Amino acid sequence: MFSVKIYDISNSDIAWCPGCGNFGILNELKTAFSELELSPNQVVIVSGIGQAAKMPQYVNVNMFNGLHGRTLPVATAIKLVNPSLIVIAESGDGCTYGEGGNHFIHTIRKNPNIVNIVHDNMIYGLTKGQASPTTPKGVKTTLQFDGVFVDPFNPIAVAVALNASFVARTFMGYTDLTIELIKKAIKHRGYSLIDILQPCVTFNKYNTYQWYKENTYILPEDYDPTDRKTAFEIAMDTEKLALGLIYLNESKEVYEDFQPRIELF
Amino acid sequence: MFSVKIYDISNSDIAWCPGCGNFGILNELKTAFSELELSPNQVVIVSGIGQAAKMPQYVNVNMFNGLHGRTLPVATAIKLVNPSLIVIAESGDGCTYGEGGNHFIHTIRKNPNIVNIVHDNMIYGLTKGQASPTTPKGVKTTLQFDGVFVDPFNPIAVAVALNASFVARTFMGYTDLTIELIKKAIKHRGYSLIDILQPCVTFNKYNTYQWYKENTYILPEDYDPTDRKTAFEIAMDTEKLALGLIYLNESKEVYEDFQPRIELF
Amino acid sequence: MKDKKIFSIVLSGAAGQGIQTVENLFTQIAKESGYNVYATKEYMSRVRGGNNSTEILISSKPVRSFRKKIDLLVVLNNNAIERLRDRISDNTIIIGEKNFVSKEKNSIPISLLEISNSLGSSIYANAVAVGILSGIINAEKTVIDEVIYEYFKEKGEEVIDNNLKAIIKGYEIGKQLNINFQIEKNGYVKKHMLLNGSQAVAKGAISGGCNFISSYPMSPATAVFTELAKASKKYNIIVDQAEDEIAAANMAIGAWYAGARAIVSTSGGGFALMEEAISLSGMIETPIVVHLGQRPGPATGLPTRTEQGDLDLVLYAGHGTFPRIIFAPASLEEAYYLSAKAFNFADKFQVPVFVLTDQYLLDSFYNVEYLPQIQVERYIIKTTKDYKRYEITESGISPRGIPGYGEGVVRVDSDEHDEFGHITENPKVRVDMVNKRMRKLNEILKEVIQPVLFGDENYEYLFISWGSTSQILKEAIEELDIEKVAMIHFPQVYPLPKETENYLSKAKKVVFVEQNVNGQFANLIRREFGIDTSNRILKYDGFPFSVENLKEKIKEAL
Amino acid sequence: MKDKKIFSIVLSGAAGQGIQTVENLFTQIAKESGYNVYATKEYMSRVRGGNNSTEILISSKPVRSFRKKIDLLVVLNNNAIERLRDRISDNTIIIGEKNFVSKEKNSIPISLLEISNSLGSSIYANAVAVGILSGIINAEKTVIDEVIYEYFKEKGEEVIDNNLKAIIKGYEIGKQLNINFQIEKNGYVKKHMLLNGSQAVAKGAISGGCNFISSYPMSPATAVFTELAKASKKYNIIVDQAEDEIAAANMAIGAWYAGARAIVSTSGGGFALMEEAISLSGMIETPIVVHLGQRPGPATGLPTRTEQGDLDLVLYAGHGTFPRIIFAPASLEEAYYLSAKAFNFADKFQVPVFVLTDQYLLDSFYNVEYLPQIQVERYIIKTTKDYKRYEITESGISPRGIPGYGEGVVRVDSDEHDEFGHITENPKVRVDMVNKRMRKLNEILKEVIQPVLFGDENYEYLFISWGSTSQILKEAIEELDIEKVAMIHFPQVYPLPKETENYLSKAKKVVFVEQNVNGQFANLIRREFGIDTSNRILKYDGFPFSVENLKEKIKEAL
Ligand SMILES: Cc1ncc(C[n+]2csc(CCOP(=O)(O)OP(=O)(O)O)c2C)c(N)n1
Ligand SMILES: Cc1ncc(C[n+]2csc(CCOP(=O)(O)OP(=O)(O)O)c2C)c(N)n1
Ligand code: SF4
Ligand code: SF4
Ligand SMILES: [Mg+2]
Ligand SMILES: [Mg+2]
Repeated sequence: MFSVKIYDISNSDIAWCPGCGNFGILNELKTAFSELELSPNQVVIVSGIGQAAKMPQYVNVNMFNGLHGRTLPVATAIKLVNPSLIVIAESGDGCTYGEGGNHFIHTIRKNPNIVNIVHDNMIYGLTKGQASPTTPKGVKTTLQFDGVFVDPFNPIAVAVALNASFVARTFMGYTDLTIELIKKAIKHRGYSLIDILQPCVTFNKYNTYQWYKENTYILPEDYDPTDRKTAFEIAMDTEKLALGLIYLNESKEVYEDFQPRIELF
Repeated sequence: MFSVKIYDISNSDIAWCPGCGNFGILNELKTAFSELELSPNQVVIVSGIGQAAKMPQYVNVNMFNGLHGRTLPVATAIKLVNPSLIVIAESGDGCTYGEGGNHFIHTIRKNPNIVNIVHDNMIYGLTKGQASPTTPKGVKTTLQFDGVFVDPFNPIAVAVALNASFVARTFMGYTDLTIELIKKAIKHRGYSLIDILQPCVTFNKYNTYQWYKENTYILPEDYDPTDRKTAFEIAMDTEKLALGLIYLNESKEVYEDFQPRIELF
Repeated sequence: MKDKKIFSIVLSGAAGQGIQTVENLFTQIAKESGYNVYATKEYMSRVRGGNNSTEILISSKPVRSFRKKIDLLVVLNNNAIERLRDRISDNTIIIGEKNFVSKEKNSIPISLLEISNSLGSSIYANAVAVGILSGIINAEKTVIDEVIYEYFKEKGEEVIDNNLKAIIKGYEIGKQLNINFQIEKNGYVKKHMLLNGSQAVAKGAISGGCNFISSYPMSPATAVFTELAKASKKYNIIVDQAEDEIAAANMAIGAWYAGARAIVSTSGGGFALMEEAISLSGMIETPIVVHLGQRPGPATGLPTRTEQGDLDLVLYAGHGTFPRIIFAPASLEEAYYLSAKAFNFADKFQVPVFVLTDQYLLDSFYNVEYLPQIQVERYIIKTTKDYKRYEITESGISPRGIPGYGEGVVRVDSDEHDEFGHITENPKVRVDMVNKRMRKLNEILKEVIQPVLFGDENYEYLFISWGSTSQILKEAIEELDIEKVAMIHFPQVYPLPKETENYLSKAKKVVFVEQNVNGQFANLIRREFGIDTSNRILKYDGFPFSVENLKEKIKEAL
Repeated sequence: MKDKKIFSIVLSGAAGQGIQTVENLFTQIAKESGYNVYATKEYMSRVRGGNNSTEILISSKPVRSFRKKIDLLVVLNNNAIERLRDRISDNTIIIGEKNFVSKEKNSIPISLLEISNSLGSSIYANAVAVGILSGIINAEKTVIDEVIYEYFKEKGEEVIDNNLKAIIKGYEIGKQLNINFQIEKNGYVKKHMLLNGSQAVAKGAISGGCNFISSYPMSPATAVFTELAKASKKYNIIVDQAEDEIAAANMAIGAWYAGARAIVSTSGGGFALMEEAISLSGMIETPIVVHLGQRPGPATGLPTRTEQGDLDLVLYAGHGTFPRIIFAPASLEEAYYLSAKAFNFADKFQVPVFVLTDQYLLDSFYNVEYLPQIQVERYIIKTTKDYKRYEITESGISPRGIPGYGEGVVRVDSDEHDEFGHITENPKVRVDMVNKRMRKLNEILKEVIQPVLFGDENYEYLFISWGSTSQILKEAIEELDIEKVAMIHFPQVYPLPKETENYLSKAKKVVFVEQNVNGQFANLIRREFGIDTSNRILKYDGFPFSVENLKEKIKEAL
C-alpha cells in the first residue's frame, strides 16, 4: 500500500467550508488510490466547475479541471487516447446531471472504462445554494423561495434504464463503503457511476449528515446487482435510498475496444 | 370535425423522399387536429432541424421552426407564457435524444403540458444517414462503416425512469393507433412523449416498414399503463417493441401551474 | 470639486465571517443618517475562508467609485492586512483583534469577539462592528433602531434586542475612539434609495415590462436572476431555472415569440453557450434581452472578479450577420434605465439586446436619488388571416404578431424564409431578407442612446470609456479638473452614432480606458471610424481601476 | 492567358436522380483521358426532389473556378431550365427528355430513360449520360473501362458489364451529336489526383498527424468527418460521433491533453456551441484544431449553400482574450497544406487553430498535380517530477507534457492558475499569465503564412480576398490581364503580418472581395491597420461568385 501522503498537494489552501462533506470524499479517494497502489502519474482526475470539482486541486495526480458540465467528454477522450491511464471524472450533481446531462446519458451508452464520481449534495454549492437537479421537492433554496416544485432527477434509475455497466450510490459518511466502491469501480471495466451523497453544510440544511443516515440503507451482502429489474425497483425507491453497488452489467462492451490505438510517445 | 384541409399550406413543395414515413405522420397529425377540432391559430408546432423537423412547414398552424435539438425549451416557454395554446414539440430522434438530450430529461422533470412527438427513424436523415442515438447496434451507416458499436438510447425506459407523465410509442404505419395516441396526448395534462417509429426509406435500410411490423406488437386493450414497474419491464424489451400508451402518471403536477400568469394582450 | 471629503472604511475578513451583514446594515445606517454612501466588495471564489474585503465610502457629496485609499481598516482575520498592504498608508487606522493588528503603526486593538461574548454569545461580533462604525460616523440612534428592526424583524424580538444591545455597545466604543471623521450630513440623502448594480438591473428590467426570466446560475450574474425571482409574485414574472444556458436562451426566445418580455442573466462562459440562440434571434427576428455580467476569462478565469473582456464576445456572437444592440451602463441609474430600455428596443427592433455589466458594477452599492418610471412600449399587433410575419418594409421592421392573438398564424423559421416564414432557397428572396434585416440598423441609429461628454468642452485630450469604468474615469477627471481634458462615456456601445467621429476628430489626443487586455472598444472604434486608437490604458488583473490610479494614468497620458 | 479554352457542362436534376454519380464517373473519365477537369455543385437541403446542378469544366489549362457560362446543359427534370435561365445563352446546347427541352433554342431531345430501358432497365440512365458526355469529349475507351471497373467492382461483373454497355451506347450517341468541342488533351494530367475540398482537408489533416476526430454531423462539414472516418483503420484515427458539438469540442481538447492530435469538423451553427470550449483551449493552452465549413446564416440559414460569413465568429469566439490562428485556403492544394500545418501550429503554439472553408470549396473537385508530404512536428516533452505545465517563458510557450509520459503530473486548469496549474486569485500571477498567453501572438507572427500577391506588381488597384473567393478572383484578374491591377490573397487571416500594411498602402485604390454582407475581412484590416476599406464587392445570396461576374465587378471598380 502506498502512503496517502504521495497524493497531497503542498501548500494547498482547501477552499471548502469547515464541516463540508467534500473533505470526507477527498480522504476516501486518496485512500482508495493508496490501497490500489496507483502512482500519481498514472491517474487523471477530470473535473468540471463547482465545489466538488475543486477536488483534483487537492490531489497530486494528473488534473484536467475543465468546464462546468463537461467532465465526461473530456474523460472519455483521454481514455480513448491513452487507455493505460486511470481516468476519473469527478464533479457535482449540478455539473454532471444539470449542465452535463446530455453527456451523462450518452457516455453511459458509449461505456468507456472510466469512473464517474458525483458529489451529490443536492444543491448548487459554489454558486450559493440554488436547487440542483437532485434537490428534493419542496426544499427552499436561495432561488426557489417557495421550495422546489419539480421532481428531482433520479440518476440511478436513468443509469439502470440505459443499462449502464456499474451503478452505485454511497454516503460519504460511510467511509469503508465509499472506499470499497471507489476501488471496485476503478477495477471494473466500463463506465462506473458512483453517486456519493454529500452534505453541504452551508446551503443544504435539509439533506444533512443526519438526514442521509436516516434516509438510506446499505444493500445486504447477498444482494445480486446483476438483475436489472430489481435494480430498477431499488432505484425507484426515493423514500429510502439504497447504498452499495445497485446494478452491474459485465457483459457490456467497452468503447475504447472499438477504436484504434494511437502512438503517443 | 374540422376539415383536414384547413391545415394545408398552399403551394408547398414537400421536401421528403417519396415513400418516406414522414408523409404518414403528417396525415395522422392533421387528422388528429381535425378530429379534435383545433383551429389553426390555437396550435403551435415547435420543431428543430432535420427531416422530421420540416413538419410544421407543411401544416397551417403557428410555427416555430427553431434550432436543432432545442424544441423542448422553446415549447415549454411558449406554454408557460400562454397556457391556452396547444403546444406540440416535434422533431427527429437525433434532434430530441441526441443534440437535445439534456432538454429531454429535464423537460420530463418540469412536466409542462405539451406534446412531444418524436419521428424515430433511427437515423440522421437530413444529414444523410449517420447513426442516431436510436440506431440499433451493428447497423452500418454512411459514417459507421463497420456498424454502430454503442448501445441505442432507450427513450421509453428513460422516460419511465424519470417518471414521465405520459409515455407512448407507435408505428406510423398503424394510422388509427397513431391518431388515437396523438389525440390522447393532446388531451392529457402534462408532458406527453410519443415516440413514433418511422421508416427512412433512403438511409435506413434496416428498420424498414416490414421490420417495424415484425418487431413490434400493440399492447393489449386491458394493459394498465399506470404501473411503473411493468412499464419499465416493457420498456426494457428491445427485441419486441411495445406500441401504445406504455406509462401514464396522472398525479404529476404541471409546470405552468406553479408560475404566474402574465398579461399578453 | 477637488475638496470633496471622503472617509474610506475597509472591512476585511474571511468568507462567512459576516462582512456582508456589516456592509448591509452599516451602509443603510449611514445613508439613513444623511451621508452619501458607496460600497463595493471583492471576494474569492469560495463560500468560507480565504480573504474578502468591502470598501465603504462615506462622503458629503455623492461618490460612486472605488478608491485605493483606506482611512479606517477593520480586520477580521489574520491575513487581511497582507493582502491590503499597498493600500495602507501612514494615515490608515487599523482596528481588529490584537494579534492581527499589533504590528501596525496606527492600530487600535479591539476584540469584537470578546465584546460579543461579554454580551452572552460570539454571534454578535458583527453587530458590535456595525456599532463601532456607527459610533465613528455619529449615526442617528433612531435610525439604527429602525434599520435593525427591519433587518431582523422576522427573527423575533429577542434577536432584535440582542443585536441592538451589541450595536449600542459598539457605538459607545466607536465614539470613544475619537477618530477624525469630518463628513457633513445632508438631509436629502435620507430620501434616496440604496441599491446595488444587480438590483438596478432587475428593477430596470421590471420597469421595462420584463415578465419572464430563464437562466442558469453563474457569478456574477446570478444576483439579477435572484432579484427577479424575488419579485416574481409581486410583478408576475415567470421564473425558470433552466437545465443549462442553451435551454435558458431558447426559452427566452420562445417566451418572446409567445408574447412575453424575457431576459436571461449570465456571464461570459454561460453566454458562450447561447450564441447559436442569439443567431436564431437574429434570424427569426424574435427578440431576446441578455444581461451579461462580465468577469475575467478565458474559461473559468477569475469567477468572482471583474473585467470588461466580453464586448467582442457579444459584438460578434452568433454565426451569420444580423443587427444587435449593446448597452453598457456606467452607473446604477444607467443600469436601471438601460435595462428598461432594452425591453422597449428589443420589442421595437426585434433584435437581440445586450446589457453588459460586470462584477464590479453589480456589487457596487450607493444611494440613488431617483429612478424614473419607464413607459413600457409594446409593438405587438393583432394578426389577420393573411398575416405575413416577415413582411418586407422600408424600415426592415415587420409588424410582429403572437400566436393566439388574431386570426392569423405566426410562423417563424430559422431557415431563410419568405414573407410568410416559409423556408426558401430562392437567392433573390435571400438577398431581400438579408437586406431587410440589416436595414434595421439604420432604424436603431435613429434612436441611439448618445455618448456623454464630461469635462472641458474645448478639450484637446479626450479619454474614452464605456461601462462601469466610465464612472471611475469621470471621478478621476472631475477631481483632476485640468483644462482641455474631457471624457466621453458610451452607454450604447453598438451600434455607434456617426457623431462619434466628430467628437474624436476634435481631440489632439484620444486615449481609451478599458478593463481588458486588448482594448476591445478601441478596436471597435478603429473598425468603425478608422482613427488611431493606439493610446490605451488597460487593466486586467481582475480588480477595478481606482480613482487614484486613473488620476495618475491620466496625468501620464497628457 | 486570355485564350484559355473551357468547355462548360452543367447537369441539372432532382436530388436522388444520380447527378452525383454522373459527376463522379465523368470527371474521372475526363481527367484520365488527359483533360483538366473542374466540377462544383449546388444542391438543395433535401434528399430527394427539388433541383440541383453540377457544373463540369473541361479545359486545356487548369481551371478551378465557377463559371456562369454553360456550353452544354443536360437536364434531367422539368424545372431545371427555369432555375438556370440566366446562365443559358444563345450558344448553350441543351440535351434532355423531349418534353423538358423542346421549347429551347439549341435543344437536342434525347431520352436517357428510353435508351436505358432499351438496355433492359431504367437504372442505366446515368450511365448513358456518362457515355454521351464521354463521347462528346472524345474520351479514351480504355479509360472508361478502368473507371467503371473501379467504381462498380464490388457489385460484381454483371453490373459492370451492363453499365459499360450503357456507357458505350451513350458514347456513340455523344459522338454523333457533333458538338463543337475543341479542348486539347494533356498527357500529364493523367498523373494528377482528382479530389474535392473535403478530401483535401481530410488528407491534409492526416498528413499533419491527425489521429482523433470527434464531431457531430453538419453540412457542409460532414464530408471531412466522413473522409477521416474512412481513413480510420489505415491511419489509426480514433473516430467519435459525439452526442452534440459541445461534447465534440471538449473531447478534442481532452484528446490533445492526452497526447493525440485532434480535430473537430463543423459549420457555423455547430461551432457557435463550441465557443466555451474554445475559450477553455485558450486558457489551458491545450490545442484544438477546428475545421469550419461555412454556409449562410444566421441560424439554419441556407444549410447547403455557400458564404464566408463566419470569419468574425471564429475571430472573436470564446469569452476572454487569448491568441488563436485562422487559416482560409483558396485552393485544394492550400486546403491540404493548411490543414496539415494547422496541427503543427496547434502543437507548437498551444492555441486553437481554425481552418475556415465553405460549402463551395468543399464541394469543388479538380485535378491536382501534387500534394507534398508534410513533416509532422511534435513538441511534447517527457515530464520530470517538478514539472510545471505553465512555466513562464520569454516566448510565452511552456513545454507541454502529457499524462503518463515522464515522472511528473500534468495539471491543467480552466481557472486562472500559477505555473503548476494550481488555481490562483493572485492579481500579479494573473497579469503574468495573461501576458504569457498573449506573447504567443508574436511567436505565431514569426511563422505567419504570408499573403500572396498576384497580378501586376506595380499595381494601383489592389483587390483583396481570402478563402475560396481568392481563387475565383485570381482567375478573373488573370483573364482580364489589365495593367496596374493586382490582388492579394490571405491564406492566414489571423494574426496578420505587419507587411500587410505595406502592400495596402502602395495601392491607389484597395477593394475587398468577400462573400458576406458586411465585409468581415475588410473590417479586420481596418481594425488592424486603420486604412480605408470602404470599397467592397460583397455577395451573400448563397451562391459563389462566378469568374464572369467578378470580371465585371473589377472593371466597374477601376
Ligand atoms: C457554463 C457555466 N455555467 C454556470 C457556471 C456557474 N457555476 C459554477 S459551479 C455551479 C454549480 C455547481 O453545482 P454542483 O455541480 O452541484 O457543484 P457543488 O458546488 O454543489 O459541489 C455553477 C452553476 C459555470 N461555471 N459555467
Ligand atoms: C447545432 C446543429 N448541429 C447539427 C446540425 C445538422 N443537422 C441537421 S439535421 C441533423 C440530424 C437530423 O436527424 P434527426 O433529428 O433524427 O431528424 P431526421 O432528419 O432523421 O428526421 C443534423 C445533425 C444542425 N442543424 N445544427
Ligand atoms: S458551500 Fe457546501 S458544498 Fe460548498 S464547500 Fe461549503 S459546505 Fe461544501
Ligand atoms: S432521407 Fe429518410 S427521413 Fe429524410 S425524407 Fe428521405 S426517407 Fe424520409
Ligand atoms: Mg452540488
Ligand atoms: Mg432521425
